[in-house]
This record gives sequence, C-alpha cells and structure tokens, in this order.
Amino acid sequence: MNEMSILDPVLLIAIPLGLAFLIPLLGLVSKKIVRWIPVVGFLFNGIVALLILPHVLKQPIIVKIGGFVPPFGINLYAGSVGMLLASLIAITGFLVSIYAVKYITKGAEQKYHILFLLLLTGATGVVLTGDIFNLFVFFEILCISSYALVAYLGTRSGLEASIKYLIQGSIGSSFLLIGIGLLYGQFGTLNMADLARQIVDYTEPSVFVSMVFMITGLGIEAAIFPLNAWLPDAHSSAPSSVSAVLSGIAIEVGLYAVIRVLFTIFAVSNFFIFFMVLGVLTVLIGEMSAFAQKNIKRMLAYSSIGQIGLIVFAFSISTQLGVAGGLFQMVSHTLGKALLFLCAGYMIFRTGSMEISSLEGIGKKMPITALCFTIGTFSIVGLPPFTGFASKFMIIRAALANGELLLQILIGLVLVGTIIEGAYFFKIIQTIYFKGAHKTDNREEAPVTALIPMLILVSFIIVIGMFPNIIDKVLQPAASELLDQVKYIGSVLG
Amino acid sequence: MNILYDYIYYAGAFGLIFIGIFTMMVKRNYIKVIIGLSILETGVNLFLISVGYISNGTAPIFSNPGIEAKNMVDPVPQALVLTAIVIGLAVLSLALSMAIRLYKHFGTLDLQQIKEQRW
Amino acid sequence: MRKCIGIILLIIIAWGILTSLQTMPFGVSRAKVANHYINNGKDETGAANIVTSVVINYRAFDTLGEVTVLFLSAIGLGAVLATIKTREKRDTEKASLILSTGCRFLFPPIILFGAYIFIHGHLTPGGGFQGGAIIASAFLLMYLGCHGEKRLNDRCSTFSESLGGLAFVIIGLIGLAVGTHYFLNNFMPLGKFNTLLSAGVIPIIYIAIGFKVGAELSKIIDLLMEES
Amino acid sequence: MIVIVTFLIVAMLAAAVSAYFFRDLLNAVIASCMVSLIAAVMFILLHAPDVAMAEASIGAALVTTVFVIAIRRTTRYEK
Repeated sequence: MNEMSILDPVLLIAIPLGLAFLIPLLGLVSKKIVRWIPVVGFLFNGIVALLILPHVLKQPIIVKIGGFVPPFGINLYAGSVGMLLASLIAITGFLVSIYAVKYITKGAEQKYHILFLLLLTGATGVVLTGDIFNLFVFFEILCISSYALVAYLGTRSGLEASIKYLIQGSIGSSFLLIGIGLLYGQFGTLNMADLARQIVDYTEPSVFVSMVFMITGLGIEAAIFPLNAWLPDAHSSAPSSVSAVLSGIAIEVGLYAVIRVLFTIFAVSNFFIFFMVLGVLTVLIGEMSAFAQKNIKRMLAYSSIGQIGLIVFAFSISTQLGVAGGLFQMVSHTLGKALLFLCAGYMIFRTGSMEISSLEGIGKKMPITALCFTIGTFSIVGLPPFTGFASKFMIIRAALANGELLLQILIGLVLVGTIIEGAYFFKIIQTIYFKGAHKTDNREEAPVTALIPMLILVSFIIVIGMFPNIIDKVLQPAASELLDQVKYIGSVLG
Repeated sequence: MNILYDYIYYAGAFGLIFIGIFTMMVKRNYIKVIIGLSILETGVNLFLISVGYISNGTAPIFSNPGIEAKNMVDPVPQALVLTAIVIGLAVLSLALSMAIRLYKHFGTLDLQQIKEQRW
Repeated sequence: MRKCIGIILLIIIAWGILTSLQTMPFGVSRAKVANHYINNGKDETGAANIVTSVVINYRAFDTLGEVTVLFLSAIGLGAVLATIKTREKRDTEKASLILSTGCRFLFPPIILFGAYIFIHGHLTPGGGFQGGAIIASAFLLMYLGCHGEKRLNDRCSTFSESLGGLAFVIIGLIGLAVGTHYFLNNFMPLGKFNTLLSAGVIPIIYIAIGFKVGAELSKIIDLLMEES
Repeated sequence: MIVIVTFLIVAMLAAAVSAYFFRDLLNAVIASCMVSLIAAVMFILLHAPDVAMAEASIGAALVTTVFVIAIRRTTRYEK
C-alpha cells in the first residue's frame, strides 16, 4: 500500500499539466529545452503507467480527488481499460514527441509543444475519469488543442479543415452538455457509478433522450459514420506528427468514451444491431473513399474511418471475446496508423508533395522509412505476423462464435472492406518500390530522431503480433471490466 | 399561470438553443455561425441553472447567520456553468482568431465560397 | 433546402426534450449530492460561499481542467495568429489628454476591485474567474483609452500565467504528499468561519487562478488587437 | 414576478432572433450581447449570483469585445 501511494494514477494527469504550465517559463530561458519537455513528460507517464498496470489487473484503483467519497467528489477510475489506454497514449506520445523534435521547424514551436502535451493529457484524463462532467472538461481540452493544432501550419486547407472541425466539434460538446444537464436533472448526481446504480431502465423515454444526446456529442469526436464529415480534412491537413496522434489516439479515445457511456452508465443491451450496421457501413464507406484518393494523407485518414468502423463492429458484438478484440484492434490501429503517418510525414517532407504518384521510387532513396511504411500497411491490412492480423483474427473468431447468420453476413462485408483496404495499400507499395526507378535526384533518409520512433513502433508491431499472449493478459480483464457493470459500481461506491 | 411558471425558463433556454443551432446550420457567414454558437452556449447555461432552481430558494451563500441551509438552491449546476462559461469563451476566442486568419487568406468569410476556391 | 432539414431536425430534438422534461419539474428539490454540499460544505471546507467550495474543493479537478482550457485557448490563439506575417496599419487618432488621463486614473481602482473579488471568493459571490475577467477589462480600458502607449508586458504576463497554473498544480501535489494522500486535498487549517483568512487552501488557489485568468484574458485581447 | 420573467424571456428570444436576421454583423453582435446580459439578469433571478457575475463580465463584456475586434479586422457586412 505504501508503494502505491507514491504511484498515484493522478500523477499521469497532474505532472504533464504542470510541465505544460512550466513551458512558457522555460521558454524565456532557453528555446532548446522546450522541445524536450513533452519527451520527458511522456517518458515519465509511460514508466508510471506501466508500473501501475500490473496492480490494476487484479483490482482497480479508485483515486478520490480531494479526499471526498465518490458520489460527492470527483474520482478517477484506474481500471484495466483505463490503464491500458493510458499506457498506450503515453508510449505513442513519447515516440511521436521524439519525432517532433526535428520535424517541427515552422511556426511558433513552443506553442506546438504545449498544445501537443495538453492534447494527450486531455486524452489521458478522458480514459481515467469516473465523472461525466469531468469527462466533458477533458474532452474540451482534447478538442480545443486539436482545433489549434490542425490550423497550426496556417495553410488554406488546414484552416478550412480546422474551422469545419471546430464548428462540428463545438455543436457536439454542447449536445454532450445538454445530455449531462438532463441526466443531472433526473438523478441529481454526476458520478458514473452512482448514475449507473440509479438508472434501471435505459428505454424509459427521458433517459433514452439524454443517452442519445450524449452519444451524438461523443460520436462526433469518435467519427462514427454519419458524424464524421470533419475527419478526412482535419487529419490530412494537420502536420504529420499531429495526424499520427489524432488518428491514432484522439478518435480512439472518443470511441472509448462512447463505449464507456453505453456499457457502464446505461448498461445498454439490445440495440447493438444498430451499432453493428453502423460499424459495417463506416467500414465500407471509409475504405471505398480511401480507394478513390490520390492524396496519401487523405487516404490514410479515410482508412482510419474504416478502422473505426471495424472497432465499433467488434464492440457491438458485446461478448467477452468481441470486446477484447475491439480493444486489441484499438491497440493495433494506434501503433500501425501512428507509424504510417510518421513515415508519410518524412516522405512528404522530402518529396514536397502529398500526391501518391510523387512517391515513385522512394523505396530506393529512403529504404528504412519505406520499409517501416510497408510493415505499417501490412499490419493495418492484417497480414501475419503483425498485430493487425492477431486483432482482426480475434474479431472474426468473436463474430463466428455464436453462429448467428446476421453476424456471418456482416463479418463477410467487413472482410470485403479489408480486401479493398489491401488493394489500395498494395497500390501504394507498388508505387514506392516498383515504379519510377529511373529517377535519380538525391533524397536523403529521414533523420535519426525520426527513425528511432519508427523502428520502435515496428518492433512493437512485430513483437505483439508474434506473441499476442503478452497483451492478452491485459485484454481479458479489460473486456470483463467493460462488460461487468455491477462490479464497476461496487468498486467505486463500496 | 402555474404551468407557464413551470416551463417558462426551460422554454427560454431551449428557445435559445434552437435559435443557436439553427443559425449555425443555416448561415454561411463564419462570424454569424460563431454568434450562433455563443447563443447556443448561453442557452445551455440557462438550462443547467434552471435545472438546479428550487422554489422560494436563496443563493447558496452563508452571507449572514440567519440564512438556513434547507432553502438554498442547488450549487452544483452553478459550479458546472461557471466552468462552461469559461470554456465557451475559450472556444469563441479561438474561433474568432481563425476568422481573422481566414479573412487574410481568402478575403471573405463566406464558408460556401471558401469551399469552392480551396484548391 | 438547408432550412428545411434544419427545421425537421430541430422538431425531432424538441420532441425528445419535451418528453424528457416532464420527469424533471421546475423548482423542486431533488439532489442528494447537492444536499450533502449544502449541509456539510460549511464544516468540510470552511467556505461561506457553497458554490466556491464546490468549484475549488469538491470539484477542483474540473477547475484545474478549466484553467487549462483557458491556457490552451491563449496558446492556440497565439499559434494561429503567429503565421500572419504582414501587419496592417490603420490611421487612428490619438486619444485626447482628458480621456487618457481618465483611463489611467481608473486603471488602479479596477485592478483593485478585481483583486478584491478574487480574494473574497470564498465569502461573497465572485472568485478567480470573475476577478480575472475584471482585471482583463482594466487592460482593455487602457487599450481603448490610451492608444498604443501602454502595451501588455509580455514577460510579466507569461510569469503570472505560468506561476498561477504551477501554483495550482503544486498545491495539489502538496495535498498528495502530506496528510491523507489525496490530490488537491484541503490540507491547511480551516480557520474561523466567515473571515478572510479561512477555508484553508481556497483563497490561495483563487488568488492563483485570478492572476492566471487575468493574465490570459489580457493576453488574448492583446494578441487579437495587435496591429502596429 | 411572472410578468417580469415572461417579459425578459420574450425580449431575450427576440434579441436572439434579431441576431439571426441582422445583415450588419456589428448589430448582430450587440444583439447577442443583449442575450447574454438578459441571461445574467435571469441568473440573478434564479439565485445564482456567482454565475451572473461571470456571465456579465465574461459572457457579455469580453466575448463582445473579442467579436468586435474580430469584426474590425475582417469585414462588417454579411453578403
């Protein structure tokens, strides 16, 4: 117990916030230190999160902020899901911030690093919190820093994308707030566990309306099918390091919030067919639009929509295996998509163009980056022995486990989506390696600070893909935590 | 009269919310859209506060010894709205700084025209 | 066309809300949590203003997030506007002597009033956010009245916003380190009820927030007005 | 009391609607400022003095200022 009081999960939020407030002060002293601050912060976060993770697998840690008992104060719920995602955020953040040290050279650098640090702090807060209004506040931190970062380069497309994102995102936040107000009006509490205990039947009209408001609000950030108009523009016109975390983390966190609200607060059980169909639609629309793109970052952004659809589909199977598969797919998408955006960032930087055709022959000029990119695409498409295969395989097993005809048809459609995905990714790989070998202009390899994160991500992808048992030990408790509402209430309210 | 009194604050709040959303959906001028957002936020705040109201209540402050605790209105929505107002200001000022940039780049604030002349 | 879709959507939303509102009549007491705050807030936090005790003590984590949002907005605004290279020049008339002297005369009392509001946050209505906004309005007055003479000192505003935020986090961490090991714990003695020096850490946090919010709002106005 | 409240709410909604219709953005901003100010009065009537102060100083004053600055640096009329 003594050791646990030092490793409090609240440090995962408090220390990065403190560092972010410290950056302007350090900026007065030296400009060079500033760019290493996010690296330090996420290194710290990663270590703390990985140290806490084994403890929470047995029993979740409830952090009482200010020492007030849960329904009266805010509490953090550091369970298996929360800590799994928090460690993922910290590790990805660490790697991407190493990448950004050399990559960000334009604009107000110091401000970029503050915004980046706070974006991931907001994400960590969302996955750890156990209070719906606190969820809203951290969501706003996440959203506002993303709005600013998308417009960071100040290009025309970036500005327009950011404005689109801002308008839709702020309508979403208002909807979330209306939903919170309705819930508070009916139940007089904001604590998730307390709400879950008092909500008996979610089909009652008044509860259902507030649920629809909350899901719509969160769904805009999670980019579920009818609400994802902002995503392709925003993800493709941000700086690549930002696209990596937006695609890899921000939408996953949004999806986590949707799942948490649906499973834990409302204990929804019967309209998952609706979400399943939405998920499959998202997969098909995302992959088909990606197939038609000529711009590499837009293609990756649309591919993210497809992956999100797959994750929604996996969660809405709502069995132990399905939820575990969804979480696994989240992990593999985060690693794979972050890797792809990081590689694409330097490829675009060296060629000076986002068109796929301009990448011809880059496999010879930038061999390591191209190799990493290839491994990333293999993982996203789902080829063995990479993580994407293991996670997709788990989802397919979950879908076929019941032997229901509908599930079989839907998983068939998802596989069609995967085939489309494979087609356009192989098209890129063909362009990279087998076309335009006659071009001889000299392009150098990406710098070391960019190669190290890419190689680490590649090693993660390969290791987890070969030995999925490592992560399975975390996934199983995480899935049962999401599905077991009674245990959640019990551990918070005692 | 009684029914009117029961619903008049809610009606006002949701009236603002609807006008705000409608402005944001229909108008094409970017600053008009942001004005819609600010009206929407005011409406949400008014709604939250009226959720916490208690008939014949007093403000939740023990300013002099004679005040009794049982008549106080709900302090929680007030704390939430305090947070929401500040967040609203933050979003609005960021949005308006983008409006300035937008005008520098495109020379117009009409979102439809901006979409057309992007590429 | 857009109007039609909008109206149909709004009618659906309105119908949903109407069904929902019937279960929550106006003006009826219902909340268990709120009753706890009202009945025990005085003893647990020592603040006479229950809203303050909720904002700074029971839900302090929200407030930390809120301060961060404002900080983010100022930073993001700077990042967005930093890419403008050319600065416009406008012909403006210099303010008359009476106007600028009047503004300068009013400046200290407004600052003082803002400080009063955030120092007395735990006793009277008001607090760090309101006081900070009033301080920012003093700087706004200087911008409008004394044209181009007084500019916000960059270094000074950076210091007060950073130190304000750091003070909040550090008080939280001290609460974690001493006593009962809770983040943002009210670890100081509560003092005599309804006096200025009471309620433990609440006045200190509100002062930090006041400085931070004042500096940030002034900075937002400064960045937006920047032209010469 | 009820008459005053009804009057305030009707005035507030009227201000919001006129903010929608004004072609001159400056007028629209002033109308939305009026919405905020009436909302602040209503917060007082609902016994929320803290929120009323915040709404009057932040929601009405500072937001309007920011809008006016932005309009001065862009354009005044909606086409």
